[in-house]
Amino acid sequence: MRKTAKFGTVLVILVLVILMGMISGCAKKEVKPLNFALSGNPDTLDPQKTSGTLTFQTVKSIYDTLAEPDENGVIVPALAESWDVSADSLTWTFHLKKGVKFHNGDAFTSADVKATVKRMLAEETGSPHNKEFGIISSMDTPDELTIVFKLSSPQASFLASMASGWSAILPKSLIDNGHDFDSLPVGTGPFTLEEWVRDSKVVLTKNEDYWMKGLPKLDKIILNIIPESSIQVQGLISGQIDIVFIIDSDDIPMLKANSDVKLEDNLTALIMVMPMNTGVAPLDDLRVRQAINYAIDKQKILDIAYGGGEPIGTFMDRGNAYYKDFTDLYPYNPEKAKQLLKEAGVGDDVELKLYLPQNYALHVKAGEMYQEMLTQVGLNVKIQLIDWSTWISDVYRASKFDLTVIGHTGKLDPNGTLRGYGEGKYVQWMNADAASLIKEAAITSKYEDRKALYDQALEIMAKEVPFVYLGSSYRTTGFRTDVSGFRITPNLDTFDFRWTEFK
Amino acid sequence: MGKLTGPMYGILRGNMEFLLFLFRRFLRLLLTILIISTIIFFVIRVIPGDPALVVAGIDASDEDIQAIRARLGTDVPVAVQYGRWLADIVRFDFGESMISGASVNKLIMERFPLTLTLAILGIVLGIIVAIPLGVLSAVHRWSFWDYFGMVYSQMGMAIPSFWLGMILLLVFAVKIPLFPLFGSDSLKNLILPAIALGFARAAVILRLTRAAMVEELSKEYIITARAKGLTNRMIRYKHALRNAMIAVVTVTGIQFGYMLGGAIIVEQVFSLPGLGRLFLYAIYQRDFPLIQGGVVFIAVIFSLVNFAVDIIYSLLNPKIRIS
Amino acid sequence: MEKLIELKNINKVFKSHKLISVKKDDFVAVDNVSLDIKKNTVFGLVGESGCGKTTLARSVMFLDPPTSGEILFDGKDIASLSGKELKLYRSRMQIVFQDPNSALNPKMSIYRCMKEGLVNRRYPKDKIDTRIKELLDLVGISSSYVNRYPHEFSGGQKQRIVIARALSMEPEFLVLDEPVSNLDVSIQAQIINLLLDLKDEFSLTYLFISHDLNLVSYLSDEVAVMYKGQVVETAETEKIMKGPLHPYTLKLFSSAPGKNSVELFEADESYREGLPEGYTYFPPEPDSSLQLIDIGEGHSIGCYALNG
Amino acid sequence: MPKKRADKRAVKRADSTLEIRDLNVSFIQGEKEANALRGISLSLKRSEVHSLVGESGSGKTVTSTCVMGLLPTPPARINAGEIILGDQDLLLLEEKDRREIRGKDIAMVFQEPARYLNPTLKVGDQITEMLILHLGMEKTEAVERALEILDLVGLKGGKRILDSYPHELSGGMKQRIMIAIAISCNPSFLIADEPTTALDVTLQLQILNLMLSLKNRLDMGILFISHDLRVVHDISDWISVIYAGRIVESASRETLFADPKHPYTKLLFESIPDADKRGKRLQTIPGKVPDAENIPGGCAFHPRCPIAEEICRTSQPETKNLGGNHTAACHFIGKQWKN
Repeated sequence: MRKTAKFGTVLVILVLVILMGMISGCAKKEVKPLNFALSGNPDTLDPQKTSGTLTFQTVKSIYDTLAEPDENGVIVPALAESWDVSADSLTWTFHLKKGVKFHNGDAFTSADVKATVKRMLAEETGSPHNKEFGIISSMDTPDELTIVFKLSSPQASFLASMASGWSAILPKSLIDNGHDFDSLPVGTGPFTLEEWVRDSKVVLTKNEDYWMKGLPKLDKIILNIIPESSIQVQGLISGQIDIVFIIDSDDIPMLKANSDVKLEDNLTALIMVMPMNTGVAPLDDLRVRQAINYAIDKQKILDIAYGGGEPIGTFMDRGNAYYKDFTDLYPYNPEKAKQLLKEAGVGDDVELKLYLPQNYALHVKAGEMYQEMLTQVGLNVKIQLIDWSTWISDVYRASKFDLTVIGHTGKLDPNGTLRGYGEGKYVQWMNADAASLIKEAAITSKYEDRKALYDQALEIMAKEVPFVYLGSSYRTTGFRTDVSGFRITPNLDTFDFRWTEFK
Repeated sequence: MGKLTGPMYGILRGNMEFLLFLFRRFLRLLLTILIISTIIFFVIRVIPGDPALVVAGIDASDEDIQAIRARLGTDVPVAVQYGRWLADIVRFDFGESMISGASVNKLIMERFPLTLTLAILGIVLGIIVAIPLGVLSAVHRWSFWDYFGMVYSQMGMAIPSFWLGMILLLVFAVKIPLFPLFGSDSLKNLILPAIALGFARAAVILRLTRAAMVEELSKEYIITARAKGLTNRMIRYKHALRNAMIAVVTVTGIQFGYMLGGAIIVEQVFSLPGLGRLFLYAIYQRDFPLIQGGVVFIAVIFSLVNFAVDIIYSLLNPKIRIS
Repeated sequence: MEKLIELKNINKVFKSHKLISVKKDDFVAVDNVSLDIKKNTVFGLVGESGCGKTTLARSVMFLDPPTSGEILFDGKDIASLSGKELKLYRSRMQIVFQDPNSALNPKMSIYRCMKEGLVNRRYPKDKIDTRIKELLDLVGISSSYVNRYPHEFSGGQKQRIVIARALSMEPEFLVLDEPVSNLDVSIQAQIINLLLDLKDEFSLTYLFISHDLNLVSYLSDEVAVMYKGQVVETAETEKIMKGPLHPYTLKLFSSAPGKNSVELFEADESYREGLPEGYTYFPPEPDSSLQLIDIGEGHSIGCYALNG
Repeated sequence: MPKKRADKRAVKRADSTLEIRDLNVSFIQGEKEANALRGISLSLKRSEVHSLVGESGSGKTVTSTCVMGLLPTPPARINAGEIILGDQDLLLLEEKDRREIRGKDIAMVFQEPARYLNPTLKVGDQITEMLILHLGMEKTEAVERALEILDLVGLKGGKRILDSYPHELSGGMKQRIMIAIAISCNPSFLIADEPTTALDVTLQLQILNLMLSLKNRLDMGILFISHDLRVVHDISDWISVIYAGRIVESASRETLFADPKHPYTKLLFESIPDADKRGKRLQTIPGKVPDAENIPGGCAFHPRCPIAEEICRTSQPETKNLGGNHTAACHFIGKQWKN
């Protein structure tokens, strides 16, 4: 027995020695980088080849666009100093900034813009956005710093398109070489890519020659890809992470108590809704949809499931310049709901299937609350969890659902948000008036005129309620207290690190 | 042939025979891959979800989607897709990821070293803990070590590696910051995941080692060994353990295979860029070529592990010759 | 006497199953065996383990049909029978193995185990209980034990139960494959006496397989000696006991215990005892084929013709 | 073999008998106590084969394992008795000293060599490990010696055999290896527990002849354990018949076969089938060997005995010497009965 014990002890010591050996001898100090927690791996770093938010969040620091939305969502000059639109809205002339350099040393000129847009339009690039640029009928470069786009039809959202992440400008020389932009992005942005370890981290270093003087302030950013949100939060607490983008509402009280961490709430550009399939009975009955709207305590779901937010009352994100308030239309009123259901003759004998995208825990949580509230007024709602790609293909594309819960991202241009509604887009809601208003607004360039058209369209949508309009949620970002100047680009959900610094 | 006897006899007797054996194994491997990949090919196309929709994002128009389908090659009948794919894989070309456009081979080979290292570390940790503990449990039944082993194996089976991983991180990366919370730069990043991964496997190996040792110790040749006046140490370690290892090796090999599966969860918790997460997201995104390539790759790895187990098995067990 | 079983040129080859193989190592377990078993007699089959005795028995029972050759049961070729007829024929033949433990399901009481066979052959339901009692009585197991399980019985008792179960099918022919080798001497005698009694009472015919020469010579009317899948000598028991001829038979007989250290008989090439002119016991060519030559009065020996 | 070591062994060679005296062993299982051995006495001289014959469950194997010191205690309990080798009572020795004797002075051969040999060790290692352990030989020296021993047990092929694994050898060869292992340290006594039961008759004869010749060459005493009276007839000098944990009759082979005195012995002889008894019914012994838990009172054989009377039920017969050390334990020695 004594021998056995000795054997065991030797074993334990051996394991410890091995572990200690591994721990020591790998600690090096250098410039303090900013550690950011990114929830997933960008599929690619080529902004033209994807629609994935993670890509745009990453390449925002590497590339620039001709124009960009400022903190308030107003589109302001970036690589273009200014632009002119012809009276018929068909000719757009951009005047480019002088002295801008790509990371590879190339000077930025109108040729780069042209090559970039060409690449976007080329079939073999396989850009999911190339149809958006299909209205460009010609491009002219009268000089190095001027580019003229001619459109085949008026398009109010053209500027917004040019300000979107996928319109990042790539250097012509590399485009011509067939450079691998997937993994080695080269742009004019504030940071250059140092390293991308897929599924692990993206390391960015300061672009000393950036065209905005004195920016960026940070020397280095590490976007750490950490899929588990609890690990992100633990990283923030332990100081291994400086910024955590979205924080699960469950973690908020714990973080509030921590003096090393500060939290910031911003309204997101999200339109949180419960879409109703107006193409199937009994949801084709307006009274039923109204009843469902009355049955939902919207603020409660926003607060509990989404960690707070503001109600919207129509299909437009709260912070948008085109937003109009209709929140008084369907206040929480379960009695009214019951009454309307009675009128419509809908009881609990009708089973409504509520499809929830299972990888979005917040929507699932919200879905459970919706179910609970609808049950209160006598509806029979069954929850079914589905995965994301099934959600897209079955619910969104094929309209095979009764109810679902989702958050639509508000777009830089309202046309992106509203296009297709009234014409049967996935909730199968048909309304000729709304459809024609939306179409007209799409080709109206003047803000006041557009706003008037959208106000009417949004009002119809608010009254006809193909959705339960819940609200725009808050996003809580967590920072170490020594971090400041971090910005999130509205409507694009991308990160702007240019002003970020350690105090 | 003279002096050649024993386990490697079959290999050394004639290269021809060994080559033939390898060839047979290879054919079997190909057949396995064909069957598995065919099944997976059709299964992933039957389950709902369309990679073109994932690529396009929810705002794309129907035209966009058609264009993307054409580019991805999912616009033609499944049978045609299958034929194309078969034609590709005979050249060991698994195509390109539908989502990121990168070559499937490259994506897999990028991630494999990490997962392999993790699995090896896990199994090594498992073996270091399980085999000595299993032997001690068997030799000193109902002793402290035996109860310790029993408690351990119960825990190992019951504790999910996800939970264990979280706890390890909270304790050894947050409370006592010995290890990093995330990242994949050094071997240090792999220690906690390897423990999380090896813990449950060790429990299985431990139980088996104990059972195998108990069984071997009750066999008749142990009586012979005792009748020869051998010491207990010789009886246990020279005679019984050697035989017990035969079963242990087999199971350890299978456990090693499971490690690759267990890696998915552990890689998620520890933010490691391994195969598990690659395949997990491939499935989320319906990235057909990547899923197919991944399944074939795992099948190959499993076969190689099995092959290695067979070789070790035949080295340990002279009754099984390679033939 | 009438023949019950006729075996004609029975061969049983076990094929090696390999996808790709360099060599074919098929194993010939039974090599061209012909035997006649007469009604109500005991036919003894002796030989060392691995000589093909059991394989031959399984072939005769059609448990593992022979690779080639004919088996006539009561003059009928078994191979020609349809599935239904074969089932019927098979119930007329029963087999008792060496190890009763593997023959009895440990989870079934003796009653259920006996009943199974009777139900299978549609024995009148109301008479099953009585029949089981009768059968157990017959083999000397108290019928008060019917609800016990196999492990509650000794080896000898289990073997009796196996025999009772075989008898429940009312067979005419029993293959006894070393039925007493695992039993103690005193029990062995009881079972042998029982088997002889049953044979007389029900006019049974036995194929008795054993490596115990003393037992076979006590029990059998005729004996065949098998060696490496072939029958090398066959005759009436008395004849073969008094004058064994084949060198292998002699070797076997000389090594039987109880003779006080007899040296093992080893024949050399010159040994030709009992052979007709032009024959030899040793294959003149590696692939010469063995012939069974009748040297009179049903005594046959296996030998090779010298010239082709 | 080096001379020095031979000398050392010669000193030890004083022990000429292995004597078991009144050995009483029982197995405890919970409340139950099974009397496996109820006073076994026998003595084994060097260069003599002493056979212990009995049916299964009679206590043969318990006796041999007890002599080897391999009986697990518990569940076994040695209640009384001595096992004397030279001037030592083996039962009083420490386990460490016991181990010294095992294999070196008393060796054992088992029934099924296929199971009693380690399947994953080369037979060479299985032979030499003992030489290295007990005789302190170097590996090369031990291999030399192992080759000599192989020759002794009639295995041609030398090194090739040593490099084989058990499964590569035939049954007969395996049993020769078992014997080679047993005799490797020149033991004074060899216990052979049914060494030929698993073998075919021709091999059985070879192994028996081998054991006899080794006995003579190595001056060993063999305790031969068997249930087969015919095998015992061929090999023994002396035979003891064991029934229900007691020796009921013990005599030289000639005497026992010519003039068995105990009814059990007689019945055993008569129950053996052979050609001479053709056409006659075999003599049977009714009932079965009692299990050690339920041994009948008085003479344990009385329920099956054709001549039993009242006294057999109540009193256990003493072992009587019938002259020439022929002993038997029966109240009615030599009494005849009609079948």
